[in-house]
Amino acid sequence: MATAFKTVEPLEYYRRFLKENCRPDGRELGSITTADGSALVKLGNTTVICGIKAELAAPAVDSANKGYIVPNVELPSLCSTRFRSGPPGEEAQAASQFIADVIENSQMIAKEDLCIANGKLAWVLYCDIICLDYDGNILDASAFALLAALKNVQLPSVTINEETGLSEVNLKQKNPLIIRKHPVATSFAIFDDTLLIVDPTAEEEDLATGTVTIVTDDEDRLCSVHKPGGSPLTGAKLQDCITRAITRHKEVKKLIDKVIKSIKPK
Amino acid sequence: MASVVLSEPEKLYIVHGVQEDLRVDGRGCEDYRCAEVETDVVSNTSGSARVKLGHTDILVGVKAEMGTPKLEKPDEGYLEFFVDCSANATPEFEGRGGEELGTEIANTLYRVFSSESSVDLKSLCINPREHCWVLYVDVLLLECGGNLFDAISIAVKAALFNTRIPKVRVLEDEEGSKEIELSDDPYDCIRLNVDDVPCIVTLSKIGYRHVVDATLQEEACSLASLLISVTSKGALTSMKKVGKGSLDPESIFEMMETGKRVGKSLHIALQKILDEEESLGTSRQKVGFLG
Amino acid sequence: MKATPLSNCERRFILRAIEERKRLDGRQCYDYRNVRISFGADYGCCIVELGKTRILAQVSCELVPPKPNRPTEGILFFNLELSPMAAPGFEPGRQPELLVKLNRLIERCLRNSKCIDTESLCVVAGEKVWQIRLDLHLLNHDGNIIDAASIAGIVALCHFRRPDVSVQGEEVTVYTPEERDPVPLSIHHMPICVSFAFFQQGTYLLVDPSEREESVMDGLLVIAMNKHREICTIQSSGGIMLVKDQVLRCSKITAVKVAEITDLIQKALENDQKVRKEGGKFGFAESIPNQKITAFKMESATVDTNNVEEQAEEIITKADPPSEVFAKPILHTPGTAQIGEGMENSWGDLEESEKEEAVEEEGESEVTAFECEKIETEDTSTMRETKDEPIVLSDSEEEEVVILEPQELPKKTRTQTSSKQETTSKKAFNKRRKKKRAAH
Amino acid sequence: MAEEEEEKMAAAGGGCCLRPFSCEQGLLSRPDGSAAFLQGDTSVLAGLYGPAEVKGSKELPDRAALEVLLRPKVGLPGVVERSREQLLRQTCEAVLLGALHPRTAVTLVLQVLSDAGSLLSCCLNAACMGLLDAGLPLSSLFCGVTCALDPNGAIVLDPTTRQEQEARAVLTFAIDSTERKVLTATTKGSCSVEEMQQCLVAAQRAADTIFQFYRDSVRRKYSKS
Amino acid sequence: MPLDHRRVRGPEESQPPELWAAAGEVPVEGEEGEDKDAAPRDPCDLRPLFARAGLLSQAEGSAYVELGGGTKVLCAAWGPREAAEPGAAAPAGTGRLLCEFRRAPFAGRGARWRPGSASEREAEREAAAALQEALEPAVRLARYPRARLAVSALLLQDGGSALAAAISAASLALADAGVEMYDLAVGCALCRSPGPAAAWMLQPGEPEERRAVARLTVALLPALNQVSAVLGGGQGSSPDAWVQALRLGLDGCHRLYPVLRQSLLRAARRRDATAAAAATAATA
Repeated sequence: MATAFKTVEPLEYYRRFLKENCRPDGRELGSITTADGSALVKLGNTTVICGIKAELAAPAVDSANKGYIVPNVELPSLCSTRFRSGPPGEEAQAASQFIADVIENSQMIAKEDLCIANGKLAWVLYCDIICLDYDGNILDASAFALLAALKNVQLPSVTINEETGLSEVNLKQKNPLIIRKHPVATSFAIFDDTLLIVDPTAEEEDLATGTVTIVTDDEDRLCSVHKPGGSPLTGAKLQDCITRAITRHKEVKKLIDKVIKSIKPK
Repeated sequence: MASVVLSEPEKLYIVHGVQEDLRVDGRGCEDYRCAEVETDVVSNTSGSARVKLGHTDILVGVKAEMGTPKLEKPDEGYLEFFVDCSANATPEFEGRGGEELGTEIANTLYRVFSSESSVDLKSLCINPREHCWVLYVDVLLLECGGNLFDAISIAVKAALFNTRIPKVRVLEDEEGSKEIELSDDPYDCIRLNVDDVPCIVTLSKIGYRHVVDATLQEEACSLASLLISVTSKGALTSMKKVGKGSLDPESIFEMMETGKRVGKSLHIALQKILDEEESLGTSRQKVGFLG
Repeated sequence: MKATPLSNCERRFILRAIEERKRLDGRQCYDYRNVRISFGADYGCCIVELGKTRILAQVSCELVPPKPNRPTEGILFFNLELSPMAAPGFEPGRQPELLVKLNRLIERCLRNSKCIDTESLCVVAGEKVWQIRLDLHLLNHDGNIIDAASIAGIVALCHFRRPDVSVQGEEVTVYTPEERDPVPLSIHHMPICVSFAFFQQGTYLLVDPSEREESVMDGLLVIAMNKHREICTIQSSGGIMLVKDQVLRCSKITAVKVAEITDLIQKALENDQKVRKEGGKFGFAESIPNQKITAFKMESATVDTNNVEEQAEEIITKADPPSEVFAKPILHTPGTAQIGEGMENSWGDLEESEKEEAVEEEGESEVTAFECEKIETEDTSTMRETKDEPIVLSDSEEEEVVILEPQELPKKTRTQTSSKQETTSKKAFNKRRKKKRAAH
Repeated sequence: MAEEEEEKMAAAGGGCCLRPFSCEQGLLSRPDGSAAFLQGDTSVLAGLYGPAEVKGSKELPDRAALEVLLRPKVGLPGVVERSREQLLRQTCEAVLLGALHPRTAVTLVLQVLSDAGSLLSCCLNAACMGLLDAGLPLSSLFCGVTCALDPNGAIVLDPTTRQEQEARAVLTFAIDSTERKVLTATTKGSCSVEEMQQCLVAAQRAADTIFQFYRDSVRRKYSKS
Repeated sequence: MPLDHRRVRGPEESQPPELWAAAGEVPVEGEEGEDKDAAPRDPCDLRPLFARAGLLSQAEGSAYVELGGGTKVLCAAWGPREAAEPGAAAPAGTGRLLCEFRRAPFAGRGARWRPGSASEREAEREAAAALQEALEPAVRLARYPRARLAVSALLLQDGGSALAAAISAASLALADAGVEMYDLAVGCALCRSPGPAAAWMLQPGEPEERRAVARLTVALLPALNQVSAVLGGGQGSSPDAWVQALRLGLDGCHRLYPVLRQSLLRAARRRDATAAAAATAATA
């Protein structure tokens, strides 16, 4: 079988696996009208959907002026045979934590923006990221889906009635969220300590001796360098990854801007 | 579900019998087995009933407790169903074995009672948004001898008929805070109107015909059955196909017609028994579990 | 991981030794193993070693609403975990019978004996009370878990300090340790469990059984007592029958052991308090004996970071600078765009293939899709849907459209050109966009 | 006590100083290998079983199946622990010569004893000492180093909890002993590329000190045998 | 209830904003849409349905079904594998069909569905059981002794008639996986609005379904004219009325059938084309 012999190419060859489809709006699978914001991202065969639901809650006692962002990644048995049905397994939990860290590290949303009344009422953004087709590089796809979905979240305006002290929601008047940073994740698979492949497929991930994920923001700052074990890398190799991630960020940013712009003028 | 294993000839015997309107125990296709119904069998419930239908043995207890109404229906009480498949009924139910069947039956009961008219839920409201009666209907399977659903629905109806909910009054003091006072008289209580509580009639397709009240052996011969709930007026409130097989549309229509007919007479018979038992009052000798 | 089984020879050997009043570790029948208590740097944290059995205890607290039936009482929560570290047979997330039994005993020993004053934990009646949580982790299992756990539990509770609070009107202020000294819990007495193992139907009795001894014993008697000789809990398990005298003898032994252990606990607590007051060193690091060859310490070490900047700069300059941005997003329809190329997405190829199919199917009269979705914005001028007629949609020259009129026989209308221009129309529902693909 | 530490550090010249380290090996009787690792007031206990018989579903035909469990001191392990377990497992897998023990199971349990900053690096160190004590074949050693970037951008090695809270970014690296390469990296907060590389260099230098500590403690352990 | 330790948790309690909306605002908004929809709606009208098979790369068979009301269901199927516990539950000589039904937390209107909560698990299990009942008659399980076939459905958005869409999608996915089947099971939902003279409506949208007094889901194997699922309930009415509803529903299934068949055919063609392309590439 021809596909069985996939040659492993060094870093220069990374562009091969770069195709994605971002569908944050409207009339497609990615648009979930029951959610307050949603996006579908395809990265090769890997397909991830993110739906965001906003609810109201009292802020936590120790951070009275902050709202909540609750990201969860689900890898249902539907997306690959490697996952069993039931509660999230280790990989899903690690991915959830990664996404939570990205949100926290990049400060893409200031949690203060989600607060409506200090100590009384704040938004909770439940970001549920579900993988529909698992073909590797789930972290990049999840982070991207989250960003795209957050970009088209529309929150109804909430006011606190002075007299009754009750909150009133105006569902007709909706405002977008303020996205302060645009973190973009770029993952690499490491083969035998020297070869790096960007955007690995599931097959490549299985064969690789390690992975590294770099998250950068608009100002080329690092929001996360996530290398959970695997083959050791030198600082120089790590630098190569970062350089590539910075380029990648620009590409993805362009894509997302274009998509968001295309649905705005309506 | 509890089931028996039959050999092919045994199955063939039953199927051919049904073809001739002759069932193994001598019944016709539309005949129920002899049913025993007794209410008020468990003293610490608000209402209870025990039903024996052939070898199927069901105990239902209804407990009325005060709760808060559901958000979407602030002026109504509600019913909660829980079905316990006792390991006494069959060793298969040991541990968590009966859980699946239990939830299936409970879900079916929810669907049967989903119609607004079956029980007057508004009468269960004490004061809107704050207090209402919640009727916890606990079903216990003591023995499985086929046709669980019908027997359970009869038992539930009997138990609801038997249910007595204490009367309460809402007292409001000057500051507007409300207090609930329970009536002192234990006989001062609300009865539920069960006229519109439906009964389930299960029609099992065997060969080219269908039978009601199938025994375990007959259930083993049936690939698919239709479960319909019928009120005493002959209205259908829910229907569901169960089993691995499929059904011809025409036979479904026939089964529905049969179900309505059988259900109506079932209701009449049940109501007669319940009224009779009621008329005996406290002088009635209780049979209980040793009878 | 599987538990290591006990061989028959071992079993016989231990039993024989017990008959001869000898124990594997050289103890006498009524001897307790050494108890060692070390405190962590945090309040309410300690490790108790009973011989080689080792238990970590940590107390924590939280302000919570009280239970409705006890509005003026604080809430106690105890949890013993058998860490998989303690023995190979313990698995994470499983609740073996042993664990349930031990937790019940801890509850009875610490909660039901009312040794902790729960009313003093009330902050605002019916609104806010302290919930005290005691976590016990078994780190090494060498028998007699319950005794070690009860000691560790009570020591940790005695050692614990909760933040001070003040209530003014409805405002509850919680003070940090810097603002106000934390407050200890009010503990009435210290119940301590002592275990007795019985062998040969109660003929032989051992105090503080080790793991090996536990694995061959017939029955176990646990007595919880405080130093006032009040029995807090007594439990016999294993199904042996004991003579009354034996139980009495055990309770006498318990009284002696409890007195010894209580003394030790008090000394340890005083010692720790003294060190803390004097500003000396405390914490687990201090409890590691220096003379042990398996232990090693290193004082604070300086790391030379003089020219890290230069070294880092060197790595960065050596690396390739970020490349130009190559990928240009291609917008398919509003809300959908793409970058990159290469491996085909198994979802994405539908546009093209369906177009090909459509060519093949020309002339066949098969229904392919329902289409009567409202189409927004710019397309509305040409695409309109009407109720009882087949719907006609066709502004985009190359778009093929199949319509099913649901009432009658399916009809369809299709307009098509063979050109492969990029789609400009927005097809709302049936996803038949054509993509300009770089591959072509 | 946190202040004391900081004062001491200030005296020792900036933040580039590791807290006192101590380590005790083989302190538990049941596990096949155990070690307690302390960095200042942060301490982690590691217990390791294996190579031992493996349950059918977890068996790997070509190497040992490594399982890492991280137990928090209060409450049950949650998503944070699960993600750290994955990170620690993959770090250990990278150095463990598991192929020498195919179809077996190795279980490493890490119990947090106290957290006073740099917890993850302490976990990494305890894990490595545990592997060493169990005598498992390793291709190299690794150590964990946590670096914090204080608000002025200065590097603080082995930060305390307070230093971590004040920091702009906290980076944790696992460095291997053969070539001082990066086995594991994880970050909190955001930093520039230059800062990251500086931290890495600092961590690599700190690793020399830590490996010397490893060497000395192992030497001491075997000194009388 | 024990806390969920496997998910990132938010605050203990939170409410959807709709709950706090100024009184009267929500229903008004809802009805506006409905009335426009409902008034001219022909009860026999079928909502548009889009079906596509074979789109997932990792599953052996897959299908996606979208309904005009906004319902989106994705299904994957894996077929035959060695049964984990041989002989359990299924009589010897036939295979087992395992069905799973998941609902995305954001699929519903109003409050987010809490994954892992007792009520959510309950709802998913019930839907899975209904799915299994509907599919079993369509699959030739006797051809797969001691094996198991698995179908999992994921509801991405519930715009009404979700179960019916899931049945159609699941049977498409099974067929796409190459599982031997007697026929496709086509699902169709109906509901009856309140009011004495209200008629049954085919494929209700979510608002219609919510207000309905009676609901019915049917599944049909059209080629064999066999009904594989009937599941409904609500306000009582005479058997004749139900018969009528059933007929309407079955008619709906017949009309949907060609769409599903077509999508399956396309998936097969596409697969052939890819295989051919791969073959030419290999020889080249």
